[in-house]
Amino acid sequence: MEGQTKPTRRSKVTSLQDAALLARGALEERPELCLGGLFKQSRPVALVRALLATGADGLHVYSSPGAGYDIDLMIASGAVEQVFIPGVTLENRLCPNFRRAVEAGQVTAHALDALTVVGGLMAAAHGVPFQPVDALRGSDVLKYNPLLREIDCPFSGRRIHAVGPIRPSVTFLHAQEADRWGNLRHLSTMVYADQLMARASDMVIASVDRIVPDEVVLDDPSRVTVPSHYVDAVVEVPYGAHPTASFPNYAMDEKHIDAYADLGDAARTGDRKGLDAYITRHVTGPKSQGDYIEAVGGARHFAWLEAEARNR
Amino acid sequence: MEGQTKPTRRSKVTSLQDAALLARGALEERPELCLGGLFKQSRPVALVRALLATGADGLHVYSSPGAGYDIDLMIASGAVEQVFIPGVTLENRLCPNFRRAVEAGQVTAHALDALTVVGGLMAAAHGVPFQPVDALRGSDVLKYNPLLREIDCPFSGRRIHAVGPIRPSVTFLHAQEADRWGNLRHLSTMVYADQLMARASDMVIASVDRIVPDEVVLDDPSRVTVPSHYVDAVVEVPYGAHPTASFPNYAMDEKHIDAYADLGDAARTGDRKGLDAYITRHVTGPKSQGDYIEAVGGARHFAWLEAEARNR
Amino acid sequence: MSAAVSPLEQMVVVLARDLADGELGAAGAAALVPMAAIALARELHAPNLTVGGEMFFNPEPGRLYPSMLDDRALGRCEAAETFIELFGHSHHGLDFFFHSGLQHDVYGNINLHHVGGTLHAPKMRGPGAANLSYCHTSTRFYICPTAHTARNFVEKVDFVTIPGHLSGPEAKRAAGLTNEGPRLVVTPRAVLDFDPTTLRMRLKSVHEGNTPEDVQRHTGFDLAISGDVPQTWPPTEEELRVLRQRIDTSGTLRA
Amino acid sequence: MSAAVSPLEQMVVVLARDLADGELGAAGAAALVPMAAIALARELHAPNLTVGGEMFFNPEPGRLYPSMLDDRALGRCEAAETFIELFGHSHHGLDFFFHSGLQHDVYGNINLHHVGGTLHAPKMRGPGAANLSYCHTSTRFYICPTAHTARNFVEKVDFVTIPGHLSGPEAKRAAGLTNEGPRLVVTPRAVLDFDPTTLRMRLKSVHEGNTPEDVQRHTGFDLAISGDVPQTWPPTEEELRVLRQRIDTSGTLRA
Repeated sequence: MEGQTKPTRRSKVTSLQDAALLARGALEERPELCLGGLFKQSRPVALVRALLATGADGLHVYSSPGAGYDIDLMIASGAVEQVFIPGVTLENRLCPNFRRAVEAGQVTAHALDALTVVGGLMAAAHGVPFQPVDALRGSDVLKYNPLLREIDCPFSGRRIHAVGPIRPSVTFLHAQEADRWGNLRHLSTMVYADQLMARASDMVIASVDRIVPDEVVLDDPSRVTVPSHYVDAVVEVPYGAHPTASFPNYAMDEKHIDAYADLGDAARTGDRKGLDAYITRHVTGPKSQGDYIEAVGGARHFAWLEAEARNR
Repeated sequence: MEGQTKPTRRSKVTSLQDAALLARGALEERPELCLGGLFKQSRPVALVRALLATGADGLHVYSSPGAGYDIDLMIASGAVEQVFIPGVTLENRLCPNFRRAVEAGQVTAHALDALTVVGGLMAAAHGVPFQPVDALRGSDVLKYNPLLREIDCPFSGRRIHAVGPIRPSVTFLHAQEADRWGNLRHLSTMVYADQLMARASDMVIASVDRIVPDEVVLDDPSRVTVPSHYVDAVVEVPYGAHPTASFPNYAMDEKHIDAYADLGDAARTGDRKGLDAYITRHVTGPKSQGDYIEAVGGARHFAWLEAEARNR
Repeated sequence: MSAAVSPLEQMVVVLARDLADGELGAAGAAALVPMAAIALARELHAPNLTVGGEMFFNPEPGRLYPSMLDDRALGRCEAAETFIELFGHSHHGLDFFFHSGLQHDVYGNINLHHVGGTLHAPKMRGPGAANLSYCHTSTRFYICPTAHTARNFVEKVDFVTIPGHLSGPEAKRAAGLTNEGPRLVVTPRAVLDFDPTTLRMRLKSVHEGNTPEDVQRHTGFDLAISGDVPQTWPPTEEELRVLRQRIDTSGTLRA
Repeated sequence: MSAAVSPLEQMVVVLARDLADGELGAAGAAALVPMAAIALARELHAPNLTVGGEMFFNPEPGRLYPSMLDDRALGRCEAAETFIELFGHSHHGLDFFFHSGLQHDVYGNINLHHVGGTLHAPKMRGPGAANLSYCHTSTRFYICPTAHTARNFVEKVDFVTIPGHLSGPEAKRAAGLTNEGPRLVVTPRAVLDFDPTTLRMRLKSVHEGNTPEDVQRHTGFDLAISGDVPQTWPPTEEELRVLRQRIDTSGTLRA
């Protein structure tokens, strides 16, 4: 029976480092990176750190409709050239490195809105050359938004807007579960724009809290939010969204983010030492997610974040 | 405390008859009816029968991408003027009354395709004046499709297609569960175009296999396929999809549909007696769903269809 | 009620009173005060008010959270949608929405992009904003910043992120803003509305402990105060009881 | 294998052999034979072939069903999508798809709308078709009707529901049909393909028990048979074993 081995189905499970190198390669071709999740929830932060550790730079970063800690950390690490994100904020305070870099002219932050980015992702996901948008009026954003165009509506005769496809080179997502084939299961109530981004992107890499047996997926296919068809690689990363939340598994680490923002604010007003030390300690220093977990507080700290996720 | 009674939230649960009258009223304003489900699955047949029993006629019926038994029964009952459904078939055989009425010139069956209908529903759901479509070439359907238009794409410069909003006056859906507020839960693996139709329609009326307690919805909001915001009325109708399936609860009744089609074929070739008796027995005759259940075989028959749904 | 009414509690009560039964609305980005107002309205007089239009319907949080983008706040709700549905809601509009920004001007325009400089060379860069559509696709909106100073209430915003009444009725018409736009401005100090003729902001009432002169001093444009300005109707016993016992169970609005 | 190979089994095996590992494809409306072919390919040589593009991915039915629009057939699968995603798949295309109709013509065009008369005054009205896009957005498609007669294989279809090669290379180019289009026609009698120069259908092989003359007699246009026509390679022992024991467990293809 030699040579007759039946071919087997390939697993998409890989390591954080290999996933980062895969992304890095694609982003060198075309630097358009898209980040899933929303503000302090389900952000693919471990993937972002691993990408930063490869020395990625010159990135054009998309997210919809808003981002905070991760885009700010990427800017702090010097990896970002342009930001295509409608809202950039830590919600309870501004993003210090975003603000500093834009004010210093080091990063271009485009004025956009959610309908433009979502519409562009819709056009790409649908495979059509543009998406009509007809709900934007009176804002100065319309004077600057680089992705939006005015068109004559062939149906209504009115002037409306349209946005062309946004097709990210790479999208990073964080989901709670996946099977080894890359079928993702978001168990949080909100799945943000993750499904849309996955369907719009050339490459999708996901971190998950855990890989589940095939049967878990097959027994409840309606729970699969992103079919493996759209997913190129999946990485099991415990607490891979930290310091953002991965509900229902663990809550956001607001204290960690606040402490980071304090360092960012210090850097903004002239003292970068603390910020540099933060980056060394959390981004470039850790050899593994295990090291990172220790660096941010270890098992006890995460047991607390897990308890907090259940405390609602 | 007189006059201080706290107002309470209104339930959307109603009776089959009241739901039919509600639909009838809206359809007299604008006769565009849309039917959820797909072929022999999750079709809102009890609602269709109740509407037919009110004597509705002149309807323009949409469904996507295909329909069979229900549209054929509506045509047999003389309720339909125009059909905007890409595929009309019983799958294993043609729809006899559809075929007869179109061949006789009594009903106009438009040549359409799924992207046109889905695109039109998308435009309505999204609230934009049209949806670009760029995947249709070479088919004679393009010469006749009344909803599609050629436009010059402002992004690619190419000639592409576009479809304006399809906003049904009334959509009938069948789901497995709902709460009393009208939040629908499809428990079947496939939910067809039901979500899209609900978001595109002026009025949505749903039949469900059962009304569940509020907590069932609140404990798993991701399972809600159509939020109550889109739903105007919900009716608990045991076996309300019969003779189509309501998986995972009961399977399609293929024998019933085949026997109906035999009567339709007889009518097509000149003998309408059997078909008229069928309509009396199943549509205009039954005073309630309980009567209908008895007329089509009673509890024992449905126990068999329930067993068949589990037999996969 | 033993504890004094806090400014945020006063804001919540004013906003809640303006929401009607059967309406559909959402809280916007700075959700604390709006969500409390919506919850209070639903408890008191608007049980058929639907919270929707931001991808989730009728959340039932156990306590107030500063952000609604938190599964602890909305994990228990009636339905979750995606950004595809949000796209539709944004076009179809709501009955009401809430906004606040870095700067608010006399016409109710809101700036979240930059203070000083230009967009691409800003003196101070703000967060930007996600949703620019509800301000005009919705029937009306409320402006409810949790601070009221001469720096965030200015004659003219440096950048119109969220259009209010632009520069008045003519500009609004020219821009195709056909709905009401900002109806009320509710701050920790006062309630303001807009002169129906000029669409300029004016003082409607001052909260307990504030005088019209206080409010003018903390406002960067002329409020054209003439005659008596009433005091904002304080929370009733019942409003305060329901707010504290059933909505703000952790006392966040008093922190 | 004891029982003789059925025509449908022969069709399944021919189609399965043409599907490659790693491809993405779907079965279309008349799913019995295509689904069996896809399943067989996945079992034998294409474990990374993905069934997708019709709102569900990689179903694992316990037996074959005549329709894939049946939760018994696809209730156990890897993912379910909605028509919104189908809209995207239809534009992005697949690697392969399957079609069959009321009439098929010498250029592989397919008619599902009417035979005789006109669209709005048809002699016989057919079902129409849902998906008109995969025939050209997909890399290729297969035509696999379960009957092969002089009535459903005609020189020219009365209505082009699904364009094949239209009237040849020039017409195809003019219509913007840039992909391969129909590659093989697999019927219960034979395998046919298309002359690469004229894009006219020609006989490639006949199944066991059929002669080229039989096939010509049951075909409504000239197959231009010249020289020897080989016999279709029958199922191997393994193909038949896997097909019968693991896919068509209820013997539907032999019924």
